[in-house]
Amino acid sequence: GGSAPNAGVSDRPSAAAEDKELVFYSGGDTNVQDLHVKQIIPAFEKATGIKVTFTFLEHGTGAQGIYDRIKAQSDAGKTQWDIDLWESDTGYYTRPDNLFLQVAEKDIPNLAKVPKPTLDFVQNKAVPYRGSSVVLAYNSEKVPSPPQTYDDLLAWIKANPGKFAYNEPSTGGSGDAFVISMIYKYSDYQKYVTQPFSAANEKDWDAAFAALKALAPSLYSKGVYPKGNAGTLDLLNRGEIWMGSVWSDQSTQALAAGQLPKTVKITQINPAFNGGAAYIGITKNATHKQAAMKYLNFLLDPAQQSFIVTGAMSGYPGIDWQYMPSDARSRFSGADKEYRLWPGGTYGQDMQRLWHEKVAQ
Amino acid sequence: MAEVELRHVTKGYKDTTAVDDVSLAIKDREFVALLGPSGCGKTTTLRMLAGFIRPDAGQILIDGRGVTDLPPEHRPTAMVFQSYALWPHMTVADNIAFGLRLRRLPQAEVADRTARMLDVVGLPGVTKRYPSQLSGGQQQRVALARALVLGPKILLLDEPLSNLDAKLRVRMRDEIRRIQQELQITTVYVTHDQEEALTMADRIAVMNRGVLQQVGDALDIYDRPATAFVADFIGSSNLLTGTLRLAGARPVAQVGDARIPVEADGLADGAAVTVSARPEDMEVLREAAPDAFRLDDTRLVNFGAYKRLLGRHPAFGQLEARVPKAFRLGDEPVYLRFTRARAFAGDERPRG
Amino acid sequence: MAEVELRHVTKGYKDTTAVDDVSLAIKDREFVALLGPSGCGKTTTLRMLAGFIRPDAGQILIDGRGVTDLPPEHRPTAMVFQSYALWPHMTVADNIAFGLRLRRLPQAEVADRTARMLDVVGLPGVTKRYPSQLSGGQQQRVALARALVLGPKILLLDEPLSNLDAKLRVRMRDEIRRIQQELQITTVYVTHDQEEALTMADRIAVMNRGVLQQVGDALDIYDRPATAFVADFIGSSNLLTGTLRLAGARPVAQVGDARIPVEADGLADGAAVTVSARPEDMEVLREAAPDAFRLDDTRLVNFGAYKRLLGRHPAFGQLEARVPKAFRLGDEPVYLRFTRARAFAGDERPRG
Amino acid sequence: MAVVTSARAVPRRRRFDRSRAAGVLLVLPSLVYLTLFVFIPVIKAFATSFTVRDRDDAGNYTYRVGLDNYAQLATSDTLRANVIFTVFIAVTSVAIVFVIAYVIALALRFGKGPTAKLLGRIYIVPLFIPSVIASYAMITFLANHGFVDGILQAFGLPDGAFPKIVFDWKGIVITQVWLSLPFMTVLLSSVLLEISDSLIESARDVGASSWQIFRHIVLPLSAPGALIGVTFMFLGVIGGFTVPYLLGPNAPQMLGVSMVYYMTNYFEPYIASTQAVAIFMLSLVAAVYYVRQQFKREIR
Amino acid sequence: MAAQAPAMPAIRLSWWIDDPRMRRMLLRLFGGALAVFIGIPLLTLVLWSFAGEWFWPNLIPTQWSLRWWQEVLENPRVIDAMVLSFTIAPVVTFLTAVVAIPAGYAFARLDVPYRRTLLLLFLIPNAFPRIGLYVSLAVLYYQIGLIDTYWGVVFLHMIGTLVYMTWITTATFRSIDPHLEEAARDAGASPLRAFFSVVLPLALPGIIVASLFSFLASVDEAQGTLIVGTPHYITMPVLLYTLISSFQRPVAAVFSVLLALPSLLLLVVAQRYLHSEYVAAGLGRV
Ligand SMILES: Nc1ncnc2c1ncn2[C@@H]1O[C@H](COP(=O)(O)OP(=O)(O)OP(=O)(O)O)[C@@H](O)[C@H]1O
Ligand SMILES: Nc1ncnc2c1ncn2[C@@H]1O[C@H](COP(=O)(O)OP(=O)(O)OP(=O)(O)O)[C@@H](O)[C@H]1O
Ligand SMILES: [Mg+2]
Ligand SMILES: [Mg+2]
Repeated sequence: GGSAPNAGVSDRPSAAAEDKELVFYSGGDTNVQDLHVKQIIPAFEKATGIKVTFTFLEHGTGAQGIYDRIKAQSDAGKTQWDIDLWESDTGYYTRPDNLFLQVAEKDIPNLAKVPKPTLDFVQNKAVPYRGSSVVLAYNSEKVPSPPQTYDDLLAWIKANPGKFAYNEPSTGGSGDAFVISMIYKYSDYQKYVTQPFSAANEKDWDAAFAALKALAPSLYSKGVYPKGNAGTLDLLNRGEIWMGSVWSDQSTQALAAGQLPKTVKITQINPAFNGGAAYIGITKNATHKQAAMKYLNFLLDPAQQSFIVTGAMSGYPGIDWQYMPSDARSRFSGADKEYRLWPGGTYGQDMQRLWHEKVAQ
Repeated sequence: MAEVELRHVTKGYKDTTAVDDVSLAIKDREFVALLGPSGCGKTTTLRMLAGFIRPDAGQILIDGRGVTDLPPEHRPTAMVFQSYALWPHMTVADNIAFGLRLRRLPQAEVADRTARMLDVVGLPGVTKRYPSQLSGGQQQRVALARALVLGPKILLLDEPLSNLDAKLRVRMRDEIRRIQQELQITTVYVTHDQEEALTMADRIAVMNRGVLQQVGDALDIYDRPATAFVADFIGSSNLLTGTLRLAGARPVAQVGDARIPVEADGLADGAAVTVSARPEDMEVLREAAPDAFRLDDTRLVNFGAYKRLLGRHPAFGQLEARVPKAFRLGDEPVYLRFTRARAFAGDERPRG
Repeated sequence: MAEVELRHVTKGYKDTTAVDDVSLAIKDREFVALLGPSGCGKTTTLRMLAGFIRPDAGQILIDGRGVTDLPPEHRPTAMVFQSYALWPHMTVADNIAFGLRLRRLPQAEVADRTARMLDVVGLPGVTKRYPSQLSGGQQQRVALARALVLGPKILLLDEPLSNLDAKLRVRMRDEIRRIQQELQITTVYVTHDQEEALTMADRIAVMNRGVLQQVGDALDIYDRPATAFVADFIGSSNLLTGTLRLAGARPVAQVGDARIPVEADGLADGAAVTVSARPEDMEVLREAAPDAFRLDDTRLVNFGAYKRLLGRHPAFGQLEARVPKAFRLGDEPVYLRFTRARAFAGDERPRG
Repeated sequence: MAVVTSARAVPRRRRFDRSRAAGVLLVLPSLVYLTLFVFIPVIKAFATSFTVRDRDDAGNYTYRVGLDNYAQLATSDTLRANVIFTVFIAVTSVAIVFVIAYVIALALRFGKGPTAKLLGRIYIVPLFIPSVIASYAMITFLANHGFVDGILQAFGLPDGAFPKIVFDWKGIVITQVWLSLPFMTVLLSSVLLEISDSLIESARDVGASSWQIFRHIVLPLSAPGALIGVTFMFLGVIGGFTVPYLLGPNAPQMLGVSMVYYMTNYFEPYIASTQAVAIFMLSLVAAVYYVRQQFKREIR
Repeated sequence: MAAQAPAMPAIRLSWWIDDPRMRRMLLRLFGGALAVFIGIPLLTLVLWSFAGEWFWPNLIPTQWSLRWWQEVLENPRVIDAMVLSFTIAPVVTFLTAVVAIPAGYAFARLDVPYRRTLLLLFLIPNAFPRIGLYVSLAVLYYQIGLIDTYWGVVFLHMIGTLVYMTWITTATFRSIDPHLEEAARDAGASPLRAFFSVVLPLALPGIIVASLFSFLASVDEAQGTLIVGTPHYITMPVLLYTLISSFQRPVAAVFSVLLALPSLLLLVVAQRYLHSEYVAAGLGRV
């Protein structure tokens, strides 16, 4: 079990004593689990003596459930919540329910190494600790010179009908990225990364969706959008398409495991697809706030960050590349280390719904 | 071993009164047949005796003790079902021993009593078989053994022979009667087969539409039916409707133009009556006579041991007379005389 | 309208020979009853006539033409099933009209013939009802109408009355016979009820264990049974086993110490025989006489119109005699004389 | 008998009915369970469907009670397309399953040979395969450049000529057919078993051919039972998620998928509940039919 | 008969149905097609589970390997999920039986008031879309503390199994001659004893089939478990969802085979109970 909101625990303030334990819920692909379970947590426990209770949610499953669970404790007026750390989709941290603690450098010194925009992006309510971006994967036998820009890409798609796919945005971020690039083509990028949500911005999207709709006949199977990030990889694997938008980490791993033919190569366009940092948030009334902050600080340490880049994860660091050891820095070629941001949250929900209404067929 | 009494017992279902104010006292060791057409309430009555159905009104007494509210497992009755209701997942021995085992009798006694019972019903050596491996008659015997092994005070049987073929039915009749005599057990036997009732029972209770029509021994019922229904249902009868005339020396029934001398106890002059005369109470004459009625369209039906003469009379419609096997129809006309006829109140033909 | 012939027809199943070398010729317009105990092969025979089962050996001819290989839909036969087999989703009219519609007859003719057929079976005015809304007897009539509407040459009936209650069964017998006479249709009627066979059929074919025992009219079968089985199966018989003695003036059967005068055609002296005597062929005497045998443990069983006297004889075992209703048992001993007895080859008691 | 005796004149008192009391007692646990885990959530969903959430320009929410969700369901082209698509898929897959299952059931009822025996063994297999696996197997099997495509191309089918099945309504239908086959066959078999031989033989006797027997006797007689199966499967398909999610097209979506998207992706639980209620209403038509059939049988 | 005997039926278009040889051949074709349709998709899964490398357009894997099997079997999550699935299913089945059998008995034998209304209510779990129900239920679960608990998952699984079991047992009890039970009462058995000694053994085949269905439904359930069971109660199909959506086809294939195996084993064991009379009885004859 271990699920019931810990009603029986006394109301003592969490900062008063040294925390001896930490409750950490995480979600994502199995590689995320491996990172925490096999690398970071053992090292952290050794370094601090804090016992981490780690709970993993399979890819995208039950995130809403965990969110609701935290919210239920908030609604019930509980002062000690049973989840300290939560790693999930970015949008949850900035929801109006206000369930996450705003972090600062004084609590987590290593935050200084984190690029400012990625923190601003979530109003400091979560800490970015690794990243990945969406990239272009292509069949190098069929495509000798991949497109360099988004416009190049669009031209290539039109010139090679049926050979490109991006997945349904609701089912995976790599599909989102292709759509978001189109939105950024018709709407100012800065509005999304520097200003709070405004419904007015969505007015710009009509043109983007119209363009996407117009593109459909040139896409795979005249407008079939595979399900999930894996769907695009699957089509690449079966030789159904020659090019698709995919996650950098996922495709790198698949190549390493022999699940994609060696002919598949990866590249990034300029300006880059958006990517994203993966965030971990501390719940507002976490029982073990201190331990949670310690864990995040530990995680942002360049030594730990190296695992993310060089290990099976194939991810980008959460801290600026400049703080990274040189072997990590050389893991990716210059171009595909970059990404743009996307605020997600309400924008994300609306984008996905509108895409379904205006583009899907 | 026990007396049974039904007192004003009534049981209704949504749209019918299945058993309507039935009172009946059964003496110790008596074999009573409940006889009546389909749907007349026989089974309902029997099941109230067994305790499967609670009467809406009235009492049931066994040996003078009220048992109306007792569930079946606490009544000293044992029932044999029409479909035998042997438990198909138990062997013959287990079927019979089930009730004994419930009473936690010692293993040896259970085996002993089971074997003895199988002897009584004439079925040794099938103990290990399952009911499905037995013939209908054998199953019936096992059902009987199962009912009797607990030494009930009252044995209840619901058309126990109706699933057997004709020959076997006759044989089992004797068998059941023999066992009943041997064990001297008070028995209520439900049947719609009059021959069964007539040949087996000490007394017969005839029912129709939930109402007890008459209770009596075979002779009573056959020769002195209390109602037109009984007269028609038991054996066959020529039934005519007319008006009673008490003016003459003997009562007569006026049917159309014809007058038939009848027995008519307690009926008033001019009453509408149903006249009943059995085929064997019709005398066949080869020539005209007073009181004799001429038949047209005559034909003979062979019943093996005897024949039946059928013919039409303008006033009475179809008439039947029983005639000897040797009887032949010639070209001469044939006349019938009523040697014995009974009149019942009401001129509606009885319906089953 | 047609003659039917079975020639050495045989049909076996895995472990039984259901029909064993049966030959039978049925004349035009004849009403033949196939009579026999359960499992004797009646249904199998009838279904071979209808075409539902193919014989393993032998031929079936209708009007001299071999039909052995014809499927039922191409035979001029019509069958009435024991369970009626009315199509529950069709109205009475549709049930009857179905076969006509298959033949694409004009609407008006279909309606006309349907209505006429319902008249014939005495059921007008129920055309719109569904089978479930009819009583058993009415359903049986509809089944009959459905079979007859196509004008079959041969009508086959498989125990058509066995699901009806006793009274109705008797009424429907007459009805079926009347219709058969009216339409003059060759009819084969399967039954295990001897009374049905005796009263309805022109000729009766008695079967046992797949073998045809005897074919003849009711009198033949009843009075001159060909085998001990027939003697036992039709009516009741006192059956005794003994040895035939032809030394005296009349043949006698030696049963234990006793000698019984018998009819014994074509049997040799010293042959093991079964002696059969009907209860009505037993004379009851109040005093000892030569040829009369004293009965012990006598009792009377009431059959309504008559009684049966039962008693034991040291040599013969249980004996039965038919006695008049008025017969009473007193304290004096009772003696029985065989007035007519028949001897059959073989001293095994016949089994159904 | 019309005669009312004095004993009967006393009004019949219904004695306390043990059978009724026992009946209530035995049904109670399941009723309690259903109330807690089904009825209350269903009522909650109804309530949610009447909650309307408004959002201002800055993304803040306000809530009120109203029928707007239903209005949106009725007016949104996407949602309407989804409803039509859902019904289309349900009707199509039920129809196809019905035909195939009927053939199997007929073979099981009337066939004797080894083929009938084989059919009897294989049709049941999908019952034992979880739907996630079945869907997944179908993807690998039927996808373009999948197993079947590969085989056909080996036999000379040009690349790209293989029809789009996965990510299309066809994929959903085929997989639903695969999954529902055992259920429907089992149901139809039992219905056919109830048709007695003599009903069929009597039809042969009046001259009906096999086809005519099927058309006029077997089919109508099996209709009430078969329709129960049809209703049941219809309900199952209409509310399903796994198969349409994994194999369906991007748009239109089946309502089950759409509902999950509204719930988890678009953060619109109110619309999602409204959809659930709408499906429920749609199912209710079928359910009421089912119940009526049941009661008709009961009366018979 | 007054009227002339009508002509034999007209020539039929459907002659081929009447021709036994043709009918047999068509049936064989149909049987073959069905075997392929049902069997081959499962077979491709088995192929995938052993595929070291299998890229388009090869018809069979170019490299065979057991490494996916190894990977899956070494993965504790898989073992956990498997154990969970196959422990939850019997519990669900047992609890369902405990609740449904009395109800089925009551519906079949006793005079339950408002029987029709109740039967109608029993339909709601099937008429209300499951997803909607699960989501609604999840909210309730948070309030009563059943979210992410073992019993929460069990109770959720019971939504699907209870109705089925009730129907099948109702029909099964109906098919048992009530006189058998009465005969037991008559022999002195209490109602309870009569039920356990006579009714239950005779109803066993039907109950076994219903239990089998419950078991399979529980093993199959993914969507609801995903909502109320995460993160601690990940059953096999839930895990499979995950694997399918994270591009691990051979892993997913191995996993599918693993998940399907016990069920298929069950199929073999249960064959003799799978008479359609029992199976469909629940729906056809309630
Ligand atoms: N459970 C019941 N519900 C409603 N009506 C019933 C019930 N049981 C019996 N009846 C009705 O009560 C009447 C008497 O039925 P009962 O079974 O006692 O007749 P029966 O004389 O045994 O007939 P049968 O010879 O056909 O067995 C019938 O009209 C029957 O339809
Ligand atoms: N399909 C079958 N398979 C195996 N044996 C059969 C089959 N049909 C009939 N039999 C056997 O053939 C014999 C004759 O059966 P049939 O049905 O013809 O008897 P019947 O005289 O009509 O009996 P009943 O009066 O019981 O209807 C019986 O022993 C029966 O068990
Ligand atoms: Mg009865
Ligand atoms: Mg027969």
